[in-house]
Amino acid sequence: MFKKVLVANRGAIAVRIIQAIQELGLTAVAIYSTPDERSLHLHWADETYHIPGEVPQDTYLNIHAILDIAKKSKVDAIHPGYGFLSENAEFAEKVNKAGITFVGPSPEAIRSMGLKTEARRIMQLANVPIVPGYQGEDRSTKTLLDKAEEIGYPILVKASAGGGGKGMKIVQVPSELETAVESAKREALKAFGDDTIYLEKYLEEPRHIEVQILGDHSGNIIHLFERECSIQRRHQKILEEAPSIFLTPKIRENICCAAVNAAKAVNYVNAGTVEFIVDKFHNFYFLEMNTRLQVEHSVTEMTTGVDIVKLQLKIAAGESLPFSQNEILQKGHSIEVRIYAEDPVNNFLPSTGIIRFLEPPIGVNIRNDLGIHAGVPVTLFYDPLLAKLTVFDSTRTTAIEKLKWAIDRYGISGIRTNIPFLREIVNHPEFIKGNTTTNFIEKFFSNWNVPHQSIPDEAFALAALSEYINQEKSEYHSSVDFESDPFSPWIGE
Amino acid sequence: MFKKVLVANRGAIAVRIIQAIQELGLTAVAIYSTPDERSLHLHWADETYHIPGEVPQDTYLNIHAILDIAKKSKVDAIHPGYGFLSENAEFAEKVNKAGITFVGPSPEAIRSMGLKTEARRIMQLANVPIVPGYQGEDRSTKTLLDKAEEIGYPILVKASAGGGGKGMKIVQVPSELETAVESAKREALKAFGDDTIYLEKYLEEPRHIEVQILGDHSGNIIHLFERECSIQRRHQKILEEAPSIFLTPKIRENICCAAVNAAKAVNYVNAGTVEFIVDKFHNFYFLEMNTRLQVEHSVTEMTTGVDIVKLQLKIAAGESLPFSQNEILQKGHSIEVRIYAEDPVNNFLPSTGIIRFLEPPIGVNIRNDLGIHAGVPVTLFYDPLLAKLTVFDSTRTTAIEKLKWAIDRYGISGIRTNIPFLREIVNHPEFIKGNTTTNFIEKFFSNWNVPHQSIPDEAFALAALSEYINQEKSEYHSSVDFESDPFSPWIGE
Amino acid sequence: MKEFYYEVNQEITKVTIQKIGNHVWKAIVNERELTIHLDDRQSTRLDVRINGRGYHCHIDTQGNDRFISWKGSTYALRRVDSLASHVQNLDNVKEKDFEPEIRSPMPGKVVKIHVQEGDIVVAKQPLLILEAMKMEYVITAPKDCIIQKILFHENDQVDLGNTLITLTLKNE
Amino acid sequence: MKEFYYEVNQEITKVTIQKIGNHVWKAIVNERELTIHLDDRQSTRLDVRINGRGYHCHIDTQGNDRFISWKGSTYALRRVDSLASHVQNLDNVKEKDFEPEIRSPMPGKVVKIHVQEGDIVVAKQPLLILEAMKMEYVITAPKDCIIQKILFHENDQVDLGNTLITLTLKNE
Repeated sequence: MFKKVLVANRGAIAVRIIQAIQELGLTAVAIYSTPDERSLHLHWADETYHIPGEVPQDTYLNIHAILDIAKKSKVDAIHPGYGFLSENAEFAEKVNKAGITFVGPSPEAIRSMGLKTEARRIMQLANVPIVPGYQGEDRSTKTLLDKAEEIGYPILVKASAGGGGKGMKIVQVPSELETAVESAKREALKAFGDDTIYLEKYLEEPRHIEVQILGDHSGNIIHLFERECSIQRRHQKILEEAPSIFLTPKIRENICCAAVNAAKAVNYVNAGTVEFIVDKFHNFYFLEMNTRLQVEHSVTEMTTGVDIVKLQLKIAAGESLPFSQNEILQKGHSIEVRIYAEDPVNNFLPSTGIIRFLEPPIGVNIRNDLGIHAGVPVTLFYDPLLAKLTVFDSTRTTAIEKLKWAIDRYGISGIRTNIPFLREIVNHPEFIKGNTTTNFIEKFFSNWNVPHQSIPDEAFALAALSEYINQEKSEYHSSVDFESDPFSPWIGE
Repeated sequence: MFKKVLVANRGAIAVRIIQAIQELGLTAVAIYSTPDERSLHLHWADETYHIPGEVPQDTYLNIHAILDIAKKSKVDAIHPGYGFLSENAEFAEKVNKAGITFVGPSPEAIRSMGLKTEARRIMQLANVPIVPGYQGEDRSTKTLLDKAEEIGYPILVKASAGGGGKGMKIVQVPSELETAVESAKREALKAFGDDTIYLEKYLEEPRHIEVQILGDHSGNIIHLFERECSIQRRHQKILEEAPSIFLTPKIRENICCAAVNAAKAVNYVNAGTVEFIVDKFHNFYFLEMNTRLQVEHSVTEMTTGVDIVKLQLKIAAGESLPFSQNEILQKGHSIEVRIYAEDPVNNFLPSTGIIRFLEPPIGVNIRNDLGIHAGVPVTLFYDPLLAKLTVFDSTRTTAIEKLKWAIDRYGISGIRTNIPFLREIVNHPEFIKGNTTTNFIEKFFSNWNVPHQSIPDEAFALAALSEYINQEKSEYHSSVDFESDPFSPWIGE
Repeated sequence: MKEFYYEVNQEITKVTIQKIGNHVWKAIVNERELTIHLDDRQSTRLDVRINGRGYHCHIDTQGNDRFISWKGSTYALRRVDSLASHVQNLDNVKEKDFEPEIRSPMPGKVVKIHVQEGDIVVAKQPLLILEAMKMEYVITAPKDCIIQKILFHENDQVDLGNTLITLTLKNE
Repeated sequence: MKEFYYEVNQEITKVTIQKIGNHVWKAIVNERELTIHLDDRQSTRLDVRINGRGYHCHIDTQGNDRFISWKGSTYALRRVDSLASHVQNLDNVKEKDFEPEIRSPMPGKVVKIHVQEGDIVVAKQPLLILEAMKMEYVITAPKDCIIQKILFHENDQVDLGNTLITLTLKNE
């Protein structure tokens, strides 16, 4: 096993990986950008290194700086988390060349799956069904317009290196195509350092269902069943669950089997996810393979009892999978919601500020993955994902009961979050029925506004009490220039 | 289903039951004694009622007052939790007579199992093996001395109504018997309102293994497998786990089957636990049946995925068990430790005070059951159990890794706790090997002292920073009589 | 005896509060009387008993915004000076249905400007693109209008509320 | 420049601390230099950067006890006036190997007194029983001695440190 592992990430996923490293008795090394000086992952890491700079290109995407730190701190391995460099084949290659283990698949697997066009070719060879599209290298406006016409509108413009909804645009009519392509390229360049895009048929009323894969260096590849991640807002996943209530046992077997075949086609090692689009007739199409850990891995962990991140480290260290496919059972139901720094009152625009207090719900079968802490600033430089809330119960119905309870008890202040929106989703009758297609939000929340909240008398009384005390305090101390320095440590209360 | 349920308890278990009630969409009613005015269970309940008084006899054991509140608040059911009135047949009877559902077994089952002597008689009839002992009504010193001689020393003096180690004393030699009996009676009277005691053979090097039972009103009785609770200090459980690594699959089947038979012998309904003593030859003896929820139910919940408390409510409302025995699987490994307000530096004497801050470890497969919150006073009136920390992982080894991580990250101040002791237990090589007999603590920790903690330089620097700021502050405000009132709300910081 | 006013969803609630003892207050809200014992105050956290029952609350003050966390939910109130002043404010807002300037709805970076000063644009036409947290947001024209001034350049950082573009209605 | 002393396990650690800027201090502990930026202080919580790296800590002060929560663990230090004064205290303690009084090791209730004033008792003999949190604790004689005074009755409440019984050594 390794002795020391560097986490090339930030936020909730860095915290989660640091825990896994430390549980295994290893030393966890964190990196941080300048705006992240006070971030939670530093608090928990065993060693920390600063990469001066703000934007991702200078910091968490800075391959050179990260490799320097990895060498200086003498780590055995680097875990990239998700986002940032997690699907960057060049990075994986350079890590390996430096004699350090990259916790993930081979650079070749990342490269072939990371280029969606290449991935589709491989899947076609492996007889995994794919969605019609155009991945040609001629990306002139004219060609793209022609190809879009062939595939048929609506069309999805997607970033080849993409993921997480970045660099993804729907085009309903030809006149929108050029602007969409331009915007997708810009977003892709920012997010992934690569502005290659491709076109794909946009399936209406589809579900997004993905299969978690684990492969070891001895050639064993197993799946940990599926997750359904259909509920997305602007291609950003909001709520994920396992199992999908849409799949029959037979279709589940088929889709999981297709996923294992897809992984075998690239001799896949470590954790990965094969994403499918499933239409209402249960036809499923390969969408893409994410050659990394995913945000929503927690719902798989809760329904299978497998700690995926600890296994990633063990696999990377050369250990074989400790169980065979038939020892993996999918049990109960788990749902995750993502807490974003987005203000639903203000059209989901990003919200920034310092977290003033944070009291996530604590209870039976409630899991919190936190990237924040009271006192931590939320800046505009990185992804707005602050935390994840995951629940487990024996059935979907009781898991929803628990999720409602938990969302209603999520105490956070200092920034605005999408919690009021999440509350509405889990209370929506169509969600409860399981009618969760990828256009769920467009369909049921297109003209949504934050509902008027009924405020208990106690909240008003507490606000007034607080004013009363503050007025009394300032009268009492009127002779002293008590609050002239807003950062004075003794007026922090 | 009910509409409104009263929780006749306090602390972490009241908080846990309130969550279950609220998840089911029902209204949770809490009661509280005078010292509990600021307790956490009030914070979460939907309605709260005060029972003036401090000691349990006047408050949480006050049947009359609790029934009055139940009628006044028009509840449909009362959940007694554990301890207090949970095994009081008279209470269950009076609740039922008032037309309210008692969330638990019938008063008859409580009575027959609650009287350990009667329980032993029933088990003998059902061919469940029992430990040799004396349960006669002649409890004169002479008779007890004679019977003890017959059974053979060491002897255990136990309270008939007991549980949780209260009213339980070991006697090594005849001369200690009388004092032990007297003390056991006093403790039993205080804790359970009944000073009946009995004698039992004290088995050396035994393990405490218990089986969780669930029965419904349709006569279905199933088990949720075993828990091992051998690690006890002064008969107070400290650490519990599921499964027991000591049992072979065959013995596991036998002991679970014996437990179901025991429950069937009294037509058991709702959640209960059949406790066994297992000797080193895998012989098991019936010890007692706890006709209530147990503190350590969380390890069973984590390994079976069943929410026992929600099921208790559903069963009490007349629903049938939603699954059959063969649908219940025991998966992975779970360990719970109990956080007590006991000072290990000061011979484990109770520690009281106000919780100044509390940051329990948050992480993957880590469960916190909390009865406390920053700002809550811990008094001497009730049980010193503050909170439980439960972890889950796929194997015992990895669960221990996680537990170590979590114990090392349990932030609490304001009172002293047994956390340093728990840390030593989970790091002890004999615990890691699984050599967990009930005399584990006596054997390996008899002359234990809190080890010298190595203090990081940062902790000293932070302490000094705090002194510096406080001195500067008091110099700055020397003209104002700023801190004359220790409860002044604006010097709270 | 003090009075405070809070606005939520354009409705005003008045709270009357009076100190009636050492760390005890009486508040009247919606004709309901609440006796509040303040047991402890630590930073944003208030430990109180309201009508005898304990709560651990948080109060976060940001300008006139009050975020009250009570029993797990966080409620957002806005303190206003009085019933009258606020209603007037609301009236002002209601009278205007066209704002002659577009303000930035968030802090972020201007990544693209689609228009030039003097351009005539139609309602919903994209004017510029802001970026924050790796996502792009398109700012569109509220009505058919004429672009007067563009106050930022591409790649400029803007703050919440900065005026980005001034406009006049096309038919004015 | 200020100096503070802390005792842990009877060892004294000296900390030198100096304010070197606005919300910045330099501390020297065990010859190691730590630069501390104070970003925020809320009640017991201190948000600091130590040598550039952020931590969310808690500091709880109870008399001379300091409970420092740093990276999840809580450390107990005891502030002492100086190196000299403390060592002297320790010496005083060491000289005494018999305390002529038994103090209550915890707050609780006296449930049973086994002895009377004037009784001669042997080492480890039970003298009285205290109860707290529903558990009983037996107070025993430290050596062979004579009971001088019993300061409480059965059912009395006692606080931590209250003298319960005074004693003299039997052979004195």
